[in-house]
Amino acid sequence: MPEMTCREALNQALAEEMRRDDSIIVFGEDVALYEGSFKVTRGLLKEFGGERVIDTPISEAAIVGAAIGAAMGGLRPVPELMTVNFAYVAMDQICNHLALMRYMFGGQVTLPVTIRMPGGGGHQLGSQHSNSLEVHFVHTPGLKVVYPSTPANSKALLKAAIRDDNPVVFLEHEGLYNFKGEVPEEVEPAVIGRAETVREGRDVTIVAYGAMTHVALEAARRLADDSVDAEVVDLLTLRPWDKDAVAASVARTHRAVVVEEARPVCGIAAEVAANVYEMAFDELDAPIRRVSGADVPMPYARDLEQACIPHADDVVAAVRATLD
Amino acid sequence: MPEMTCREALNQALAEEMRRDDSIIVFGEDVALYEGSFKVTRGLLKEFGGERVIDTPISEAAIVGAAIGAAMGGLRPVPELMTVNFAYVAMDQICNHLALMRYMFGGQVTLPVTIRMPGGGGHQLGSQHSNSLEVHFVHTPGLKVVYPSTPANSKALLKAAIRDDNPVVFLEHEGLYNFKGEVPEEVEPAVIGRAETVREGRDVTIVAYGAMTHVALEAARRLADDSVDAEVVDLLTLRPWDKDAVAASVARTHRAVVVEEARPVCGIAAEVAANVYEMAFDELDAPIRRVSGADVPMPYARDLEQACIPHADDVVAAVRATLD
Amino acid sequence: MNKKELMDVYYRMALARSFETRVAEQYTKGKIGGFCHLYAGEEAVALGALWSLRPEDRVVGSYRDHAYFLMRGGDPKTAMAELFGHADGCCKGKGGSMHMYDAEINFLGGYAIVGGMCPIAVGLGMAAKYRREDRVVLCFFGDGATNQGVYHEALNMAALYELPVIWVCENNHYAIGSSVARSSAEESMVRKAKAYGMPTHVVDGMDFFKMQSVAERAIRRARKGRGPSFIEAMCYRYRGHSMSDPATYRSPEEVAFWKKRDPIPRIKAAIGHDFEIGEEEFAVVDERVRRELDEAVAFAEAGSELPVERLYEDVYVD
Amino acid sequence: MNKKELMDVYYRMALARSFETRVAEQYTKGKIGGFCHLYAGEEAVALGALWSLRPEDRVVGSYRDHAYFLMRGGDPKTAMAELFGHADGCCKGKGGSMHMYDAEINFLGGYAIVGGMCPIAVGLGMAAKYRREDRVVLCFFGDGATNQGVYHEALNMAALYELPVIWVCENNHYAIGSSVARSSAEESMVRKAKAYGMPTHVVDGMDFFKMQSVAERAIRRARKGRGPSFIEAMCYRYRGHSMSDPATYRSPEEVAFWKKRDPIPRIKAAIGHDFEIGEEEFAVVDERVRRELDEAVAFAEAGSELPVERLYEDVYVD
Ligand SMILES: Cc1ncc(C[n+]2csc(CCOP(=O)(O)OP(=O)(O)O)c2C)c(N)n1
Ligand SMILES: Cc1ncc(C[n+]2csc(CCOP(=O)(O)OP(=O)(O)O)c2C)c(N)n1
Ligand SMILES: [Mg+2]
Ligand SMILES: [Mg+2]
Repeated sequence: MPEMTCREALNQALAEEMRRDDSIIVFGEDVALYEGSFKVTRGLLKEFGGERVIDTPISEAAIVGAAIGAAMGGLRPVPELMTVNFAYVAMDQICNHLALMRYMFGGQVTLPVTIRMPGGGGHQLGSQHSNSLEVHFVHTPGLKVVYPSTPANSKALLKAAIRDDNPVVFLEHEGLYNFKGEVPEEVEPAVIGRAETVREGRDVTIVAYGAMTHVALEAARRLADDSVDAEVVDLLTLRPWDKDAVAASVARTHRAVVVEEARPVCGIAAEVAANVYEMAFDELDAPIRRVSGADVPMPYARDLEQACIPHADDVVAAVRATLD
Repeated sequence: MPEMTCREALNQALAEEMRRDDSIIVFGEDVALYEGSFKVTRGLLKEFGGERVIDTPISEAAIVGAAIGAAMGGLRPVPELMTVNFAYVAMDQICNHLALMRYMFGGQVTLPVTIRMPGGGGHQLGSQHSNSLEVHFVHTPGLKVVYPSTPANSKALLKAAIRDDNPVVFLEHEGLYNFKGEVPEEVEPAVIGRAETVREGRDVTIVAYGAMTHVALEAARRLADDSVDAEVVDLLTLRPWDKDAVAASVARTHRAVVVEEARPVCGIAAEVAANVYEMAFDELDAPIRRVSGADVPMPYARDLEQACIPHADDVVAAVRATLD
Repeated sequence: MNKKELMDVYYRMALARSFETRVAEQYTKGKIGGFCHLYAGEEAVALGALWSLRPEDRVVGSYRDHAYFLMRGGDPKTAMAELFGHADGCCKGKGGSMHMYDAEINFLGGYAIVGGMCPIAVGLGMAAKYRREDRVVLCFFGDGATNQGVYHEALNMAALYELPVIWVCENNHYAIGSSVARSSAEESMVRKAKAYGMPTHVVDGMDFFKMQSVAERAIRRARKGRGPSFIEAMCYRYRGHSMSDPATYRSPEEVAFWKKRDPIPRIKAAIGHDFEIGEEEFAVVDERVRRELDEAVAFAEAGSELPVERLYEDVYVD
Repeated sequence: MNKKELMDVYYRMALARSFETRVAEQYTKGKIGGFCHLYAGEEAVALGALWSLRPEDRVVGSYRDHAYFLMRGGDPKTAMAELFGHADGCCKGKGGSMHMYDAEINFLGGYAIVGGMCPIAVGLGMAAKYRREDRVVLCFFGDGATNQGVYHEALNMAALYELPVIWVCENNHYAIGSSVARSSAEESMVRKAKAYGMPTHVVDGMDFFKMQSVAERAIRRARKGRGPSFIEAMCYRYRGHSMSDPATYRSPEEVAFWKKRDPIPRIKAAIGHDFEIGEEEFAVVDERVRRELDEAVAFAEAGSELPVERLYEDVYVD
């Protein structure tokens, strides 16, 4: 199987889908001529031309609104917000328009919009550029939220998101763009809403997503050296998330740790934990541990920033706490 | 003690604080001449004049940004957003400026801003006007989030919020504006971050806030008829919330139900539940039940809307489930 | 315009006006809930703008949307049922007064966030342009919307991409209790719109003919692929901002001034003059309107809400 | 301006320019992380605008903020230490390149959300006006910011309330890879700003004297309580958008065209001509700049990050 980076896999997914379906258009700040701030849209302008790959002004709210209108007009828009941080200025269009219009108009509108947004910390981008906003989207009915972790699932999930007739918030971790992995020659769209068990184990279930999946796997490897056999479940979709897969795993391991890069309060880990208790209270031998980003604005300084992001050490410690 | 509505209590808090401290200014859409969409700012223009009570254009992002700047300039601004729904268009200024500037600038800025926002469902205002946005704020470090439930605590908390040197998101439930209760002649500012046990009981802890406190109390009354003795804890502050009070109560009752009007996924109830398990896993005799708003955009139709909002019945059922 | 068309103009304006009267009645009776914004007084703006559209053209607007819906050809029955929150309403009762929608007539929604529909109009324009479809987009919004950031973003994009979007600003001089002078540094909406280098027009929005002719020009231009236009329609709403606003911020003289310019008597006079039509012919139309609205109210009264089991439908496409 | 003042102009521009050179070096060495936007080429804009301010006046700007900080009188040591992420940086290392701040010199922040600082300038203006303080506010932003909604909201509010805010648009012709022509329907920032009915000026932002004189006028007007002004400074950034942008979207000819208009040789020539100052005197200043920057780098190298125990400080006031 060919090896490639997440960036290349995402780029291929875009190009392949655009070849397949001429209702797909891509737009955003510097996505065309400049080929994207993170170069995920490289080559698209050249292949598909300026009618389908469109540079926009710095107007995120209007970009999302335009995607809504374009979808109502029969297209399948795949806008990019340069980074997820700028979703804050588009929050009204995302959460108070895109998410709810189908419902509010009694099912008359179908909005196959996929908003791609790079995000995540770890690059010293400072407080305003290092937010993990998944909670805001996951909290909002009407949206689907996807967060891939490898080149293969990036490609399969982006294809699925684009083909999905619902609004999808598609989150890409900036730290994974150069992450390499094997990708099959032919990639079928993934099933949105399905988690993947990326490591089997008997002693504890570690639930993670996005970049944190790799942190969880690293923790599992270290734990294995100490004869702790951890199972790692990669959620892949955060809304709707795969409760069955997580519950089934916990029913086997009786212990769980949930890892998120986002901040803890009302976080993804709180949501997963609250549900697991409801689904499997009697199966649990210890309270679920949450490993989250630090509950502070992101600092610029390298070590301080690193201290805000979960690492394998933190996960190992949390697992040990559940085993005590 | 005089009886008055929440609206009057809030209005008094504003007027009394403005008399006490001339650095307080109030601004927002139609707050001055029109005296507020919900009339909470009634009489303020007359008493304090147009320099301190200012009508703004329909520019929520700029309203919040202006509050930030005014605070940096030495004032203590108390902007109103006409309803919390419009916070979506100001989300960047709230979450990516106001909340984090003190941190990002290394502690050099102090931002004593209190943003008042009416909200909550139950008035058939439709999908775009019935959002409960507390999760978005509670998730964000740097903000405090307050949600009163009675005239007395409305007054005491608004005074506390205004005097607090941190940014405070002050949520007011539209359904409580006409709610009456006794308010002492002299009201001291409340302590932000402290919950109140509004009913003592032995069998189960019901945690609630805002309008849901009254739903919880009604449920407790009904349960009492069936000899179930429920304790009701009103959080009052959602960030930081009073973990000790909740843990202490659960340590006595061994069962908990959390009620929120907001949507469930990554909700306040998930946050409370995840923490209570961590703090008091061995104390719990049953999984914590969450009673949340329905996970849908708010419909307009009366009965459908009511079906989205927790009622005493729902709370009673949840309590029974924890007792089984 | 021939006589038949003109009588249709009268019919549509009378229908929209009387609909609002019925709505006010039903609101007062408690049959209609929520926020409810009436269009009475501004009928010539909407109808003039909509007049030269074709069925395939698309329309979006604000929460003050009953008139757009009806004048675009929507059924008063499904409109009234929607206001009652009933399952046979145009949005199954999930939308309500502020969120009418009818895909059949290409009325693509009333939106309740000020300015929020503007970028949606841009996207509809992008779709039409990309597909080389001969469709234009009409976007209605108020003077207050010009103070909302996204409005500016949308106008810039429409002009930059030369999209077939006609922006219709209903300058009714107030945003709730705030007059334009007290909320906009530049009181002329047209001068404000000059920032986007598209053709702009100010027009007497109380006069159907003037409104229609300006809109037609803008629509023709858009159809030719020559891009967006901006129309500022000077008008007035007769009622408060919404059913709960007593509108004490306006003087009786001011209201009287505008009522003298009422578009409905004006159109009647014009038709009467040109075609020697007397009160009897108008009375026939009035009677038709009354009957249709009686039917609409009866239809709404006969309906019921969606069963609660269907609460979770329409959140996602399956 | 007298000779001393002019030599100060030269010093400040040279300092800001050389600072960026040092920053680029340290960035390449990996000592500085994150996004890093250099101001080289635009020095006359910032300095001209800042020149006539008083210490109590307040300044906010974008992420391209090293020059604002230094030219306002900030210490190159704390600036460089901030870039290294060190505890003795101007924001304790929590801010970084895009978020300099120094309360002492009333430089109230570099902001990294395009347009996000504009309403903050409005609030600062409101505070000054309410307190009847004789202070003005200077707000720097790029051409790209004029496509962001909140910018329009802010300009309207400043004009409506007649606030003492001077808007300085650095029109360097690009927002990352997007030229103004490809992103703004109206290419003239001044024409765009006319929507808010405040005085507007276009000025050669490569010429300190022109910039200074226009800004002085605007500042004087604001001080008199006559409200905001808008200045469009035509300029150019010599480097890519940030350290990671090779700027291949610009032709070498275009870059050369602007480099010929470099504000630093221009000021040198002007001073040299008026006061018969030779290279030696400039060399003394250059030497001072070199020494100060050597010290700044040494200071930064000697520092260290805040201990991790202090991660949770500064989120809230106690
Ligand atoms: C973003 C936002 N802010 C505030 C409101 C509350 N609101 C509803 S209508 C309105 C006034 C709008 O005035 P205008 O645009 O002139 O339209 P009109 O009602 O006069 O037709 C306001 C402030 C809203 N719906 N959305
Ligand atoms: C709201 C928002 N959208 C996008 C970005 C990413 N971004 C950073 S700088 C920039 C270009 C800004 O151009 P301009 O305003 O002209 O300033 P310049 O960099 O040229 O000084 C963009 C798009 C951002 N920081 N904020
Ligand atoms: Mg209006
Ligand atoms: Mg620029």
